[in-house]
Amino acid sequence: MTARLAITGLMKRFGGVVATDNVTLDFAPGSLTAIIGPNGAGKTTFFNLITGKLKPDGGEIRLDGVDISGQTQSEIVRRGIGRAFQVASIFPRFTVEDALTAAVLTHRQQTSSMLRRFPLPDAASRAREIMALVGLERVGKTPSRYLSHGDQKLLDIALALALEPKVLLLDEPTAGMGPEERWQMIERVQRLWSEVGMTLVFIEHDMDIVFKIAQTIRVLRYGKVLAEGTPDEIRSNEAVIEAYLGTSLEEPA
Amino acid sequence: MNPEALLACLTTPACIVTQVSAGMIIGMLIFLVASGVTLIFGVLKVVNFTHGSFYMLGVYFALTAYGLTGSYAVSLLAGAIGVGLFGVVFERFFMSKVYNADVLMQLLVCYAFILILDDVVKTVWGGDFLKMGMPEEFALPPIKVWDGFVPPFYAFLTVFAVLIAVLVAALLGLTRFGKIVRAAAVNRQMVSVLGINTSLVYALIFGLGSVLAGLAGALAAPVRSAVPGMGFDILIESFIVTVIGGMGSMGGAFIAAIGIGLIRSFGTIGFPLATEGVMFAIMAIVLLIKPTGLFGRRAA
Amino acid sequence: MTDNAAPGAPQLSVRGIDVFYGASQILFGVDLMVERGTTVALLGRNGAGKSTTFKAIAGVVPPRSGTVSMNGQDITGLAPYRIARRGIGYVPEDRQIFPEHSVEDNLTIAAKPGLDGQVHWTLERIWKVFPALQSMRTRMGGRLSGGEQQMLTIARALMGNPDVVLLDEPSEGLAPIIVTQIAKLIGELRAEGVTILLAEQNMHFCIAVASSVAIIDKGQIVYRGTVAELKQNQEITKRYLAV
Amino acid sequence: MTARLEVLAGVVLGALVVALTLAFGDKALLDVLMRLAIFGLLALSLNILVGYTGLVSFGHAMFFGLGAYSFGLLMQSGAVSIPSAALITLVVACIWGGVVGTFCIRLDDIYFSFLTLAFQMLLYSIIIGWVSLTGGDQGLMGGIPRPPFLGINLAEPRQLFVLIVVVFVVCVLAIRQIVQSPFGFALRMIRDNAERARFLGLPVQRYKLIAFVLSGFFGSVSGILMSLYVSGAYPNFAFWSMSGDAIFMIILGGLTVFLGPLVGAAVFLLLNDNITRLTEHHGIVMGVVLLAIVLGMRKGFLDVLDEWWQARASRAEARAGGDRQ
Repeated sequence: MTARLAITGLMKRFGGVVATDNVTLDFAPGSLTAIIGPNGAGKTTFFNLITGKLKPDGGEIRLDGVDISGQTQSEIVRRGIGRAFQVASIFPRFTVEDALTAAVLTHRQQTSSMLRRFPLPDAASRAREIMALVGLERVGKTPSRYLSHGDQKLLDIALALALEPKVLLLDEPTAGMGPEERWQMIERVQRLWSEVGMTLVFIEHDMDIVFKIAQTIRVLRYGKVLAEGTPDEIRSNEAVIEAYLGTSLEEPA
Repeated sequence: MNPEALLACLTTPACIVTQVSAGMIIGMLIFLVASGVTLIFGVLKVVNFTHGSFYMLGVYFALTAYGLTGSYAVSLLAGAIGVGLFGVVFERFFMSKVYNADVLMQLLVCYAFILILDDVVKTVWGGDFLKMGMPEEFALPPIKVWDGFVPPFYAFLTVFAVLIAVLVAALLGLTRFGKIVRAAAVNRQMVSVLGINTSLVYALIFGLGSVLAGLAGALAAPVRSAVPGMGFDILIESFIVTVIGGMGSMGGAFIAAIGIGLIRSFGTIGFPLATEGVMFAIMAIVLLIKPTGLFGRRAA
Repeated sequence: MTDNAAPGAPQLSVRGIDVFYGASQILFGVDLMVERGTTVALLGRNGAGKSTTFKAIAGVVPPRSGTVSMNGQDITGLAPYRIARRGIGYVPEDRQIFPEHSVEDNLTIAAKPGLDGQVHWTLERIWKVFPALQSMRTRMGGRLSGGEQQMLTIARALMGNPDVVLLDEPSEGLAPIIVTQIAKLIGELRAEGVTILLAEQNMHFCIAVASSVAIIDKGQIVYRGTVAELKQNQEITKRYLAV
Repeated sequence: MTARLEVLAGVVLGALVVALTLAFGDKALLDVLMRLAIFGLLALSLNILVGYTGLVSFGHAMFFGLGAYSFGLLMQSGAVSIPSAALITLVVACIWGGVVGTFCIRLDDIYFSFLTLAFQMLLYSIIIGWVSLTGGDQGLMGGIPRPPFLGINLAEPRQLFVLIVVVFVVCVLAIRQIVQSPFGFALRMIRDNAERARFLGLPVQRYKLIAFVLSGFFGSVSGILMSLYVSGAYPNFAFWSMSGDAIFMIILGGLTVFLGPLVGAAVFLLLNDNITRLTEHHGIVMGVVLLAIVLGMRKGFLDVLDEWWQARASRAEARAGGDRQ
């Protein structure tokens, strides 16, 4: 089986610091993968490289066999890599429905019309489908800035879905949520993944969530791939445990 | 257009001296105002659109002080300190309320003050042109340079402005206060966490920027007529200078101001109708090639 | 400040603080006590709320409810500079060196007397404790290595002669040998009588330098104890710190 | 459907105003309504940038002045009819908008404001400086000829009034259509979060430029109407204070509601006329009013109403939505 997203030898340096160090990872079509690692492991940088926000210094990023490294963000988006952000990036004064309709129109390149009326019916119905998919119908007419934090993050994901991505990258989907909200969020994400059948990659700190839903886990540390495997394999991996607990030091004299 | 006249001037030492000295005072006045704009912008990240009005206040304060005391030194102080205090009050009670609001609100607060200050000046000093005349201290024979003559006041103004520039540069570059200011410009929060009252730093910087505008006004008083609304032209010119030099860059403002001053001065001979156009053209070219200005850093 | 009087009432106490970023709640009723002269470690994985706790104490992100007090005085919600003047020195996780200031300028900007009006930390004393910094006193902050920057940030906090230093993840992203150095340094500071609240992911680092620990997970304190107790408790470390 | 209703409502309302005014109104009312239409259109056109795209232009009067001068000069040349002069003027305004806009949209926030202001002052200085063409600070002298065309004689005040109202209604409907179109919503996306819009694949810079040109286009229409109304063109049309007034109108009425700027223009003209009559301290009073709005309400009248309405609506929805599980 060929990989949907195949990353080979990816490199990124900031000044003297190597933030992404020869990362090689494959993501199979329809897989659900968690990326974990201690702070400064280079997880968000890794996403920024895939989505074209940062230009890699070396290596390849292949989506369905086509190398997309070095392309602009909008080209990469159009090719089918969507992304939701760590801090929800939304349109504060749009209602949920309008925001999604506008996103669908943008994706379909139908925003240039000045003669027709917003919302165009088929875009609006697509927007409602997406709302139903992520469970935002109940707040469809609410301006985004009045949404709860969790719903804002859902909307951010929904905006990414409007682009009909083959691969969806979620950067800490549960960041800043209370315990219950987290599980609601993660259930939605999981349902979304199973219903749409896309390739989902998420960064997450909450280990309970990671081990509960991820099929495979990739551990980054200092910009390198430290380990990859099933939850069980990762749980018993000494190197990973050490990465989290830190190396022993000599007792200071 | 009169390229022959310009060529003729450029080949006559006397004309060069006259035009350069005239250009230098234009440039130095613009620089003093622009340096205030750029200093405030560099640290506080707001553009003080009222800075031209501050310059105007400086002119009027100086006029009044001169009328009362007959001393030009006192009127310089009155312009600088009066406007400086006004600037601090303006920053504390008005501008600081809209630091976190969007640009529109900042713009409107400034616009309101432009309206108010022009009207206040008209009420207090009247709407007619007022002149200070050349202070007695400078009623001296012109200085002969090369083949031309430079009015002593022009020489004083230029030297004085350069001195101020050096002093401000030293204050910002060498003193602990200056180091704190530069640190606050980069990372206000960290400076605050170190126990420094950054609101006070902001007020002081706004005050210093205002002092520079007031000083420019007081320096201009002997060579410019005072009239309500006079601040606007210099606001635009100082903006052009800040854009060309790079927002936040004092050195850039200094060089660009001299350039603009010389263009205006020589332009009145060679292309009197197009001097403004040339200024804007230069600004447009600079923006096209380097949007952050000649010496500007990348905007955050 | 250097008197080794018996630890009595907590010098820094945090009671039940809730902290929000916009609409999202990060901390849920966090309590912490730091007694004079001790080193307390706040352990937790990333995203657990360690940095937010520190920011709340330092006044950068004021808590929505709960109190922070220092030497018995309520400092909740004060401006950061006022909190600093009450004796709190903050070493942020991302260090926040002034990149275009020299090492020495980074330090002199921060100089202020302590609560007792005395200057315990002079440049000379800093140079003695951090000889590496002295040798690069004119170098720009932005051109230091990660470990050097970490040293500089700690030194910068000391220049304000604080009663309590908040050290946010001093070992993060540093090579093991540097981490050992930093641990040694913290030991020295402790010997000098500096009270330290330390945030860490690195359990071994904490064990090496701290006397007591609190573990934070998902914005709540889930464990409290001495270092010795923590060493015994494999289950807790596995659950809240490892994978 | 709703679009047609709006057109119908606009036409009916316009016709009603015209009929009633012509039937009962005196010249003073005619004047007030014509000024309201002209300044209302100026403010509405600026709001395409300020309210919908989030670009605070402080140089919008450049289009007002450009429209008035270009149209006035063409008419004074005697070579063209009113419609062709208007057409040529609008082409000129679009070219100017395209060129100036290309520079301005490269910059964000306050830089954008300042640069638009600077370009406006360039135009102003050309008007003041090029005395032989523009009459300098005296303005276009000798009036603007208004030869009849298509049976319309604009020298007749009532016919001029009808024309101004008709053009105003057409422009308002056009602007309304633009801001309600997919394009208009793309502009709102840029206003709300340009970075995210770009990430969704929107060519943000191109859209900003188009918005800039459109705003300039309608701004110069109001300039043309102004020169017809006063039969002249004056440098203050292109002066910064005119831009300031237009922004003032927007903020008075509110920038998030479509007709806010029009309401603002009405309030502004009312304030302006009465203050001028009552006191010499026009600037002080206007400045204080502005400060009170900015520092007190922090938004316009209609914005306050709109926010209240939206908040109410979403509370109602939250109640109706009941349990969020």
